[in-house]
Amino acid sequence: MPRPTLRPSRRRWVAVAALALVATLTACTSQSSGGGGAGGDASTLQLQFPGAPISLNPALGGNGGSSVFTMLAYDPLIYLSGDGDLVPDLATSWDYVGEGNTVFELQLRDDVTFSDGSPMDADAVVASMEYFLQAGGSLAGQVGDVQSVEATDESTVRVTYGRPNPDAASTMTQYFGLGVVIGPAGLADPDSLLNASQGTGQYTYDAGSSVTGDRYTYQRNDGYWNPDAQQYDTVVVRVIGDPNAVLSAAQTGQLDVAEGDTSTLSLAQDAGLGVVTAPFFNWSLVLADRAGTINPALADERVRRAMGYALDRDSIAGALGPDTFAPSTQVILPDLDGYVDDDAAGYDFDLDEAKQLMAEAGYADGFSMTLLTQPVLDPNTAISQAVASALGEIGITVDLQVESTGVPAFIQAGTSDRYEALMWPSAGADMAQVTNQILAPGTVFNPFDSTDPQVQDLLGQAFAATGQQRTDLYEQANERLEQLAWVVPVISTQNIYYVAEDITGVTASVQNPNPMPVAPEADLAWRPAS
Amino acid sequence: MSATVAATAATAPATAARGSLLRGVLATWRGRTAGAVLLVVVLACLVGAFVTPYDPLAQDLAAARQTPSGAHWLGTDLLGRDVLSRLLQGGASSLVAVLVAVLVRTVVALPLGLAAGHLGGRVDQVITRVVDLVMAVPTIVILLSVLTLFGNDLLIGMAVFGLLGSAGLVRIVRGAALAASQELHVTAGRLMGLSRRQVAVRHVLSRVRGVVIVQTTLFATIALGVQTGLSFLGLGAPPPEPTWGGMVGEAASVVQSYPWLMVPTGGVIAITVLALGVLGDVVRDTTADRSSASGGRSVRRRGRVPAADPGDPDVLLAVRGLEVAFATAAGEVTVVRDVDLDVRAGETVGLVGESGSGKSVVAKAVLGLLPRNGAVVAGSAWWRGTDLTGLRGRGWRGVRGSQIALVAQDPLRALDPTSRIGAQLGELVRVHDRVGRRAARVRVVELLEQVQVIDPAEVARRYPHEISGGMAQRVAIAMALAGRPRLLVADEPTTALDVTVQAEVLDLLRALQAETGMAILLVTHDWGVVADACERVVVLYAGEVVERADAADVFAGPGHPYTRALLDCSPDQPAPDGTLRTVPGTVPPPDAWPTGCHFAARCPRAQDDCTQEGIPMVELAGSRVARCIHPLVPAGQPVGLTLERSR
Amino acid sequence: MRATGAAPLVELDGVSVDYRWGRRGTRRAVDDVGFRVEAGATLGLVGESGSGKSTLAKALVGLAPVAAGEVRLDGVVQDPAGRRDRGFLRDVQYVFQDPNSSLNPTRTVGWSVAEPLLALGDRDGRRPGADGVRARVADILARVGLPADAATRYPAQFSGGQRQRIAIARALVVAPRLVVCDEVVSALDLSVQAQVLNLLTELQRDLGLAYLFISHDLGVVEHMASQVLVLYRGRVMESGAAVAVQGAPAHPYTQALLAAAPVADPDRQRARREARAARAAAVRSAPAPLGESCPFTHRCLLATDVCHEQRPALRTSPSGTQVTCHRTEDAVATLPPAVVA
Amino acid sequence: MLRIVLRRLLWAVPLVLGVSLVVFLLASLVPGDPARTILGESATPDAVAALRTELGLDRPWYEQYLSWLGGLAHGDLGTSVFTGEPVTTALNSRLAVTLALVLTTVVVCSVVGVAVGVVGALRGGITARVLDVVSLAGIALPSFWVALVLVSVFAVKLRWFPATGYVSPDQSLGGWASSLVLPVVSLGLLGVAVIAKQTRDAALTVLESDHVAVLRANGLPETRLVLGHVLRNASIPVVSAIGVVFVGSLDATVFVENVFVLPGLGSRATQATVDHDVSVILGIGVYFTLVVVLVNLLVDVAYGLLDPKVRTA
Repeated sequence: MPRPTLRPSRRRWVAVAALALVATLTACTSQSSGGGGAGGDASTLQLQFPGAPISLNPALGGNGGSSVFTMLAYDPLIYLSGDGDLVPDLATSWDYVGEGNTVFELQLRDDVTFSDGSPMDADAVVASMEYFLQAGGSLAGQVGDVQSVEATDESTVRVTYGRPNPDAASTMTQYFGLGVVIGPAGLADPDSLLNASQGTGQYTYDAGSSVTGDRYTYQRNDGYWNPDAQQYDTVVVRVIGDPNAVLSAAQTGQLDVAEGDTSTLSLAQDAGLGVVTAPFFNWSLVLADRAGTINPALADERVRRAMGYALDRDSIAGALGPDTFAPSTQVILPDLDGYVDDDAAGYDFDLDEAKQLMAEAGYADGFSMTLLTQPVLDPNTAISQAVASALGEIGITVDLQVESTGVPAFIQAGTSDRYEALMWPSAGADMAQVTNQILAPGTVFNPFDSTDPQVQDLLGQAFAATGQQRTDLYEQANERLEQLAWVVPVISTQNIYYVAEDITGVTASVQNPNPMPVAPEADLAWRPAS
Repeated sequence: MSATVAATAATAPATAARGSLLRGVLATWRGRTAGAVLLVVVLACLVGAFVTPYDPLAQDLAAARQTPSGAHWLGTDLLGRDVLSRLLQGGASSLVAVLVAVLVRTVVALPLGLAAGHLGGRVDQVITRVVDLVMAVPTIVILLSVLTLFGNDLLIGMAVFGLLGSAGLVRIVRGAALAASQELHVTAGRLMGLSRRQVAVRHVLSRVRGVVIVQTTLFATIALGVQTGLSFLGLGAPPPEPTWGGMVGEAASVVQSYPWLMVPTGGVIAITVLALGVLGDVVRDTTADRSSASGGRSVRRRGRVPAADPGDPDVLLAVRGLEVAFATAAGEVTVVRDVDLDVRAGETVGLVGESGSGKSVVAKAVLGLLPRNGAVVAGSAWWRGTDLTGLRGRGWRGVRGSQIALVAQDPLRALDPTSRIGAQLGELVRVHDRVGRRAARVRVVELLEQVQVIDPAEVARRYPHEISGGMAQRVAIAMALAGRPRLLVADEPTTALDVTVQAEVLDLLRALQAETGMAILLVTHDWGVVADACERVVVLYAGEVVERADAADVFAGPGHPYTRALLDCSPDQPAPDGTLRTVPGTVPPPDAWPTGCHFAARCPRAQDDCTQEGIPMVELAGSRVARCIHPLVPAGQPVGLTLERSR
Repeated sequence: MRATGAAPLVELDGVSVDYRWGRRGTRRAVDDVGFRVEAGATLGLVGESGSGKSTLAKALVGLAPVAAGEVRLDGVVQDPAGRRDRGFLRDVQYVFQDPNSSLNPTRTVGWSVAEPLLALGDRDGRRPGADGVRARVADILARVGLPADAATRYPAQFSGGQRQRIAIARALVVAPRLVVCDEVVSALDLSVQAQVLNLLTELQRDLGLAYLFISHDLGVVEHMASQVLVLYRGRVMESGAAVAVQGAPAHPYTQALLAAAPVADPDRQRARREARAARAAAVRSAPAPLGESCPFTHRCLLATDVCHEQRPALRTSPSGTQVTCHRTEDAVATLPPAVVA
Repeated sequence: MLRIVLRRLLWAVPLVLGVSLVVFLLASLVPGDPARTILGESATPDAVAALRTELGLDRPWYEQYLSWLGGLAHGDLGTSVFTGEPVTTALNSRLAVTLALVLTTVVVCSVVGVAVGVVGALRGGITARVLDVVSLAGIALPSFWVALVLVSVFAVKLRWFPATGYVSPDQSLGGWASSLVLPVVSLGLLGVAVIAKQTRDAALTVLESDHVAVLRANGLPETRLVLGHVLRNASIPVVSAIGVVFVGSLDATVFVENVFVLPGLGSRATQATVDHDVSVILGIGVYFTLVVVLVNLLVDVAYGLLDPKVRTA
């Protein structure tokens, strides 16, 4: 008799979902917590990721933490450090040409060759970018409205956008396939990329020592352009989903750096592992039916805002993730460009205000609402249940609809115009990314394709602007979004990394919650502590 | 044609009525405990939803992750909900889901298994094929797909699980039905004009009940385990409605930081599973009719009083004051008491009695072969200075086989069905003669020749199922002869054989006795066999020796009324009116022996003094010694044998 | 009792029964056997294990398909494939050897005894009501000598002899005309056996039953039956009046059977043994395949070439029985007195 | 005997067809779309449709199934839509891991279970009761819980065995063995309980049988009696139980491989289900089915070897 006490990795789902989430990051600096230690075997770096890569072809792969599978073998044009800094990699410098953030130019390094020996030049980069744009990978829609890519000379690449793109440099980093350069041999036969890497990176993929879905092995690339930055002979990325297994492996020295989990955090700390964290998900109550097509109550802005005030975020965060969850009152996380640093801003818990708004809207007695959620990213749907319970306080009876079949099914259901409300996290390193996510029509954040001219106008201006002017516009957009209450933030959760004693250099930040082990400069890379 | 009843009657007097399974289960404390636990769990879950102190869905985030307290007896969960209330509420849906799995499995498997086992033929072939197919289906792969397909619906998942699990049950029911269909009451059903379906429902079904219940309890535990598994997949019943599986899943996700939650959630599942498991075990034991299945009871042997060795050099085996008891559900029951008998070199002693007289028990006790729940509690069996009842383990070396050997009743069951005759025989030869395989092979042929097997080499190569009953009994005798024993205990050696074969075997025993000079203790219920083979007779009735005498004296005129009555029952000697003479009444079972003479209630000569106190053995005319104070032949004084007992 | 006309109650005519052997083949378990049972009479069927006596009885009641020959009840030919109508099943009841397995242990005695009545209905084809059934069951249980509360108890609560009484009660509840008694006392102790045999005799006397009485024990059969049929390896060896078969056996097999049965008398038994030893000195070879020979040749002291080559026909022996033996005259002539004494 | 083997092997063909059809239908019916999963949340419907066409997902299911069957006839199980690997390549190395795990488990379960069962049968009394309790515990304790405890004690605290991962035997035999210890123990607990129980029951039945009494009475020493006769006669139901444990363990690898991060078929099965990677699910279905067929075949052969009646019939 079979005894299916199996437990397929929930973390694996997280990984898949994270790819879908488009969580990315821009230039900026910030704080982080660091891990470190001393001693150990310097020749092999053992890493962990909760899920298998969607593809080893950078144009088809995912982003976020899963970029590690391509990052080890491919260099991006621009490197985003753990602290969130944009660092020259294959590109030595970059900038917009002219005003309006529509033309972007990069100067390339001239001493780099691909692992098969062919030179990395502007033509190669253009070919790689053009391949990326037509390959149909999941990230192609996230790199802005690219109209053309051209080599203006041997070492200069120019990218022209149809609309202003304030984040052009970000989209050239390791998290977006556009800036990850594939060699001509790989472009000629993209399927070959699944068994052998064709990049300029510090390592090459070693298919012979790898087992799909279990362990991915990378060997030192002796032709790498900056040998000083190479720290290890071999890097192994193991796929381990179960948080307990991750902890055990990290505790017993099987992993040097691993993704942690809030459920194992305190034990990891007790075991002497270094812990690095960075805020990542901004869990949100998506009030999708803003026109009241399904649920007329949601058409009223006061009702939506009332829900924003009805949530006791401190209690929810404290109960669900005492160490790592934090209340979130704005659509963008603190310390990011666009966050309004003002006590008056954001949805603070105010039950009276909420009830008042409900009464004003004519719903003093409340109403019923169906809330779609899933148990994969929201384990045991605890967050959704807590939100549902809190809404009960202002008379809203929430019918929780759990889509257990997985994230793709959730997305399908969420975009089917059948649900007026959903629970789903957003993630983004600046206002452009966040709003791209939560305002994009046809997505779970906006299935009914709502638009608000005021927000559009503010963002349009912001995308073409720079510096403080852009920040001001972002904050105005943020305030407008708070007023609209289309998306009600609830809590933020963290990405957690466990780091062995003898590893140093692991940093993460709200700007880059998914740091990478390799870097074009030795002091940015994960390295033996000596 | 079997008297096995005689052998088993003593081991299990008053087996709990097989008719009432429930009563049988509740007769054991394990069954009662498990049943009570299950009942409490089920009732609590049924009623619990109405009496819980808290709304199982009510959150109190401020009170999250609390360990037990007066307010929350089992603590609170991640969202501050009361664990006890949730467990009670969740139990109902969890148990319903288990019920669905179990029901689907049973409803699907029972008719198919019955049809396959009872109808046989084409139907059986088709069903067996389908079952093969389903058995080979990778349950997990299917379950994963089904669960993603029907996502939230635990009931559908459980139903599919039940469906997949039904294949195994079909096989088991089929086997049980096949066995049950061999039973005569099933044939009898057909002779009542019942259709095959009616027979299956009325007769076969009730016979497979036990095995189905056992399998079902096991499956229920697995189904509960699967539910827990599903919640890890995130495929349990949709939150916030509590289920046990979902609660364990939630607990497991925080097992490191809030381990307490594992205790009540895992605990209630573990308790339910344990109760189901124990219940299944008890049902199995109850239906298996095997006293030792559950580990068995045993008789307390401390304080056993051995009897003194009479020390007569002519006597090979001297049984004195032998008392054997069996441990049963109703306590310790004495089945044989105060048995004295002697076997001298070269003679054949008949041990005669009806079912339940204890004759086989005596034979088994002599060879130390009592079942585990039986033991000698008093007296001794002296073998030339050794008290056989005191031997354990290696102590039997040099006695069993080489001094005393055994020929059992059913020759086909007395041979190991899985090994060749030559191998079984050779094994014994190697043990006794300490010779190699080659020498043993020669001796095996010799032995088979000795028991007058015509083609010994050929027979040695065969398996027991390839030879006839008569041949098998010859082989069994050869096995007993392998160690050149001085006493052969033959326990109803011809009862299972046809008369013509019986005659041959008796002749063979006689010839062997003449050749080797061994003594034979012949256990039998057949006076004809006694007349044919025995010099002396020991008659047992209801656990006691009632008469001991030379065979000639017994046939000429026994001393004990029981012996007389038994002799007169033979259809050869009807009463003048043409009817057969009978003994009125029945043998009292061991737990209902009367005071005084055990036969008094059925005895035409019984008087008041027969039931006053224990009856001693009395020496009578000729060689007769009888346990009777109103014997059929003139009495002498009480005989020495009994008085010598060092009681 | 129904008017039967000229036809005997039950008649089997040249019946053969095959059973499956291995994957495709069949073997003949009963070969060209016929007998008749008159109303109120007892026919004894004797033979060793494997002689086909039970198979023959099963062919009668339809549990075994008939390969050749006819089975008749009141002169009406029955379906060779084994279908029997309710009338037949009511008329012909069956009691099995093993009283442990012939009663459903999970049902009360009352349930088991009532079952044929409920399944087959009464003589008039109607089912009696619940009270009627209860009364009939109580009646019949009392008739076989069981206590009144027996109906509510389970078979396990009864001894072997009592269980056999229950089985007999179950057969009698539909008031049959013929009861097949298939080794009904073989599993019973001697004293219980006598009780059950007496009960059967008594019932026959009171109810006018006919018995087909099957046993391996010639002594029991002789006591019960007026007519005896001796079977060996599926064929009739000898048949005739019980007294004649036992008193003057005319077939070497019948003689061997008698000689082998031990008697409870050391002197007679010694004489029998010696007679047996003199006759049967080492006549033991593997049984020849059944064919056109006498099936007993391999064990027969008198066997000659003709016995091996020709199947003996049924004929009248010097002692007046019907035998299938080429050498019945020699057999009768050389019969030692100890065997029949 | 040979006939039985051949018939069993032939029977594998319809089995694989049946199982694959069921798996295929289920996998195709499951909501969610590999194309959607590959492309992610923000992909346009056009892009999804294009990928569906490219992957052949827009054809009717029976066409897809028939074309898969066509491949199967040539030993081609298709290609994973996610990794682009041929399914056979992806699964073969994993089959080795799963088989190593399951076979080791079954061997260990059999040896330990039979030994414990025989001791229980011979000793009776307290030993039997303890055995009962242990058996029930084996059934009642969820193996994930056992696995967690084993890891925290033997891997994390004592560091005797690795917490995760699989070492191939040609890399290091000792490492291989040590990487299997904890998974085998957590996988095998139930199996030991099942086999021990079955062995004890069967051995008790045999111990009560006449032929054992006869051999004992006629002088065969206890050890030879138990090893040569009791075990052999008890082995038929025990072999059945071992077959059942094998199949059950195969299913349970799905869990254990995930906990111990072993690159076997089980962990791949969950992944493939999550991905709706139909060809991989089908491939695993086929592999599992063939293994089960093979196990059943071995059980049948064992019956034949152990029971002369089966052999000669």
